[in-house]
Amino acid sequence: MANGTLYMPETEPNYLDYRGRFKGILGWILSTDHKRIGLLYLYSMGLFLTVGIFFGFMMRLELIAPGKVIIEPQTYNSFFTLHGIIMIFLFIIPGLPAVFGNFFLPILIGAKDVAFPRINLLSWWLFAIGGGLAITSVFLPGGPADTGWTFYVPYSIRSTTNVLPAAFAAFILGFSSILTGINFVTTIHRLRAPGMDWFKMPLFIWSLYATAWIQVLATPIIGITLLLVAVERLFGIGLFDPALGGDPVLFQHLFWIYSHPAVYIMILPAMGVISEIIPVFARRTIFGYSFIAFSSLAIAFFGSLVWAHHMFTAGMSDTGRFVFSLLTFLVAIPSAIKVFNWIATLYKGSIQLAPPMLYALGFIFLFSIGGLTGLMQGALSINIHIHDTSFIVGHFHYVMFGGTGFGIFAALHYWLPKMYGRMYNEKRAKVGFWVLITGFNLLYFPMLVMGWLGMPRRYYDYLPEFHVYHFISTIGSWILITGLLIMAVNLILGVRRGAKATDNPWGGETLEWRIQTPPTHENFHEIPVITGGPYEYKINENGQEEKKYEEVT
Amino acid sequence: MSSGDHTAHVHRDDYGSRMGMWLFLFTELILFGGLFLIYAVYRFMYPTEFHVAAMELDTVFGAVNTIILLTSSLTIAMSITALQRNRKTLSLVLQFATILLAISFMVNKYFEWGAKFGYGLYPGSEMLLDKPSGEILFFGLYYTMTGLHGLHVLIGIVFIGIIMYQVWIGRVHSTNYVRLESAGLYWHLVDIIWIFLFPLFYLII
Amino acid sequence: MFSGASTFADAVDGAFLFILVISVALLVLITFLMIYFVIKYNRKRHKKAVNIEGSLPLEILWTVIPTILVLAMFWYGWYGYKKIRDVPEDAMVVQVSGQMWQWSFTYENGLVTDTLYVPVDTPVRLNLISLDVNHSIFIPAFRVKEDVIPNRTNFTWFQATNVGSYDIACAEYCGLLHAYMYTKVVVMEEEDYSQWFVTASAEMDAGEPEEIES
Amino acid sequence: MSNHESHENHVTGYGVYLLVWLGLLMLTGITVAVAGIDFGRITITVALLIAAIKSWLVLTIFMHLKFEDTTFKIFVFVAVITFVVFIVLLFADYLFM
Repeated sequence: MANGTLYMPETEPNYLDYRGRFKGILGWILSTDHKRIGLLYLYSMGLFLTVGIFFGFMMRLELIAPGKVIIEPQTYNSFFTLHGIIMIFLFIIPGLPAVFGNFFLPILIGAKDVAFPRINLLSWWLFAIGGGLAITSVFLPGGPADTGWTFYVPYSIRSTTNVLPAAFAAFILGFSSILTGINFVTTIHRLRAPGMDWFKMPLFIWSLYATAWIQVLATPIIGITLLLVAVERLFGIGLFDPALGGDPVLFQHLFWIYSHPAVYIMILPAMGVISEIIPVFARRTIFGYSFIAFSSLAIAFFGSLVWAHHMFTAGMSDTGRFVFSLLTFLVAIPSAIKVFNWIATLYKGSIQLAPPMLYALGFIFLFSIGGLTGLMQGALSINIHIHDTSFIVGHFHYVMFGGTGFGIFAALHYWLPKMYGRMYNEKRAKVGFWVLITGFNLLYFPMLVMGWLGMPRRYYDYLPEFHVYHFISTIGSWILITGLLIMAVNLILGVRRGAKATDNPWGGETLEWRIQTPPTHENFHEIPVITGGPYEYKINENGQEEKKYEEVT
Repeated sequence: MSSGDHTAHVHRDDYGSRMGMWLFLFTELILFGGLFLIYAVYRFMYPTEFHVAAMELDTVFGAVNTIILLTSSLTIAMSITALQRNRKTLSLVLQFATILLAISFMVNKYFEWGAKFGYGLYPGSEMLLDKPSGEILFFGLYYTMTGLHGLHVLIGIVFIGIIMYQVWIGRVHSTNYVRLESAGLYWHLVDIIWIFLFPLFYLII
Repeated sequence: MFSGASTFADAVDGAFLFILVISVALLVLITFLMIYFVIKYNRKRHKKAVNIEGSLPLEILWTVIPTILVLAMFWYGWYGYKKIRDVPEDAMVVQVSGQMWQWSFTYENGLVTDTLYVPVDTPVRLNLISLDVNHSIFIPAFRVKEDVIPNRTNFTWFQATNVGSYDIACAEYCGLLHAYMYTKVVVMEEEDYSQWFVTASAEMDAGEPEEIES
Repeated sequence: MSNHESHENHVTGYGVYLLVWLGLLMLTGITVAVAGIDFGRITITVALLIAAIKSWLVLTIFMHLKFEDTTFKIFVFVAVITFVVFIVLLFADYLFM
């Protein structure tokens, strides 16, 4: 990478203080600065996440004992629907690309902004409108949607709840995601700094690139599918409705053609973040750069071909099940390659167990459990038994929350000092991590066990034999939320009152650590010329520690 | 480039703009692709019903509309050449012709749909619900796909209209015409979709 | 691992155990290496990192071994699955209808019940139809599950190996009382079943209101 | 960044467009004429083949793909292949019901 710092100290205000055409709040919601848009996403997502956690918490509380505890079945059904819609469409899918991708993609490739800054702002507006619509639908007459986030027909055609606003919300959010994808692909093709060829890009960029392609090529399918459900409800046009000759399984095909690749939209950027963090805290170059880069593309590619493993009990032909099971197992290989390369990167490093690293290692552990339980579902005979049980719920929370969620937390701890110029309390961050991961396993591991024992998912009530698992799981949810609170409070306190962060608190080698903290409006005073790879650690050869922050005077 | 607070970012990247437009077209392609997938499956499930239902559609309407759209593709493509050769008036005339053709496409469509509605063949109508499942699905797809396509034609009219205005006031000109190119790309995509819709609905045997 | 009560429970449990053992081994290996490296190469002890850019033999190794493992898993899964799909010709046929939120079972002579009665050690084919939305018949003890979808006739089958009473659940979300769509399958000795069947059919012929044959 | 600006100066003549247009009209004529004849199962294939040729003309000439550089061609290829793969895999289920 380029040497030295890449800005003129003290000549330009940072992006937080920068005064553009608009003042105050308008300076944010009308700003086309990729960094401000990244923060807009961060705040709006934080809000949605809180709502999503609330629904999850209430569901767990209801399930602490058999029979009714606090809510009615109809409310429970709405809660898991909203929990799914909010967490998937409003938190995990946009999570890393929209927040950290927006903020750091241009910086990491040495650009001043994304290719289409105004379309970028439009993406956020669509996101906000879609999210607002999803939340509003809760309060409209008819009650919140109760179809599950999958909107399976024919139930979604028959349900009298607010399916329409929820489906429209998902449609709008899909559009937001598509525009982000278009922006990222173009940016990566067009705005790389001189000298930054494809194999000098940080691995986070590779993962964003693969993700952006899925966003562009798969998202329209869910858009049209949900639109068709809306059209069917509105005009009684026969498309999926079995009463008019339609095939409900075809809906499931179309739904999963997008929604399975969407899982990779969620996990790939998290893998990219981990690939950034591990070399920095091991102070050595990443092991097998090109294998990690290409495995991202391989996951994106194979990931688009395996959708029907969500439908192994739906009555597909045996040939269909054979093909999709085989392809499903092939996706495991590039994922395994990534995990092994990360572990190998630790070998003979000089490892510092700072909070971002802790979260990254937590990611590897939890994601491995998620991935390995995925293998069990790939096997057809086992899938038949555990399909639609809480085993699946446990599995995807290990992947999506333990994987992507922890990836987002790792990214927060890694990049927040750069974004706000302030440092959080490291000790408290570590305490938060341990509470979080303990609660996490208590919450989701029992689900794997009772799923195997035959506990179906989306159940308001259950047989007494499952009580003990549900009880442990609910206790786990309380510990998990405590951990989340510790983390959130620590980060917010850090941002507001923490010690001032230096330009390069972790001793990273990628471009974001070579510019001012927080970055200036233009990121770079002059576009840097790139000469080396992203993880060439030379500064550590005298063994000296980077200075992390200056004392506040 | 942006709303004023990005003065130093001003850079023009026509190549990048075209790339963005192409990527957008892929999403449109896949959007219709989803409908084509549904069509393929139902046609496979109900071949005879699809055949019978297709008889109800008037090939002449379809063929005329095909010719209209192909011609409008020609005019918009030529308008780019005209602008590149700095013949602004000719370019504007050709763009206007494109819009007129697009409108006549919609008028034609209006009469076609109107006739169907007139004798009671529309979604949810008794006449349609009396038919076998395959035919209900055929007409469901027919109205959805041509309807969505029609919506794209309308968007195209607005899009080209805006570009016409920009050519008129000189914001788009012989050395900066990427927006006209984008409008053209969009319009050609609308044409390509129709190229497939036409045989699939009007000509199947 | 809970005991299965059908002929293909063994194949399912075997595949599960096979993948479970490999998974646990891999997880232990990954976690152990992670912790070991973090301790051994901690910055306090190991100030100077060694830059290793990669190793082709290692990459090949950890591409090939997982490939072989997953292919073995795939085959094992497919092997068990074949058993679940190959219905014996002579299987007794019961039509299962799902509707919000109850099951009903129609026997070949038109007898309708809301609990499934079957003889032990006899193959039973279930033809699945739905009267409204998607359901899924799930018998955990038999390792059986198949969606019940309107406008489709899915099927599944089983052969119970133990006498007893087992839960049938609905596994595909179907609305308000989805969690209460439970019933039982009662597996009886051959003689007991015949006796039950004769009695129940006689009662039906005597004219129980909901069991009229068309 | 490498120089991709070659396209910028490319101007397609009116004549080329007119020729392509005539070609498209002819193909439309053929497809309508042929529609009356029953080739059995390949009827639909013929219709789609003609549609594909027409789209190819529009893509390469009207949409200038011919004069864009390789990146764009790869993009279009990827998009089309993605759609084809969706169809093929979908029919891996339906074809064997």
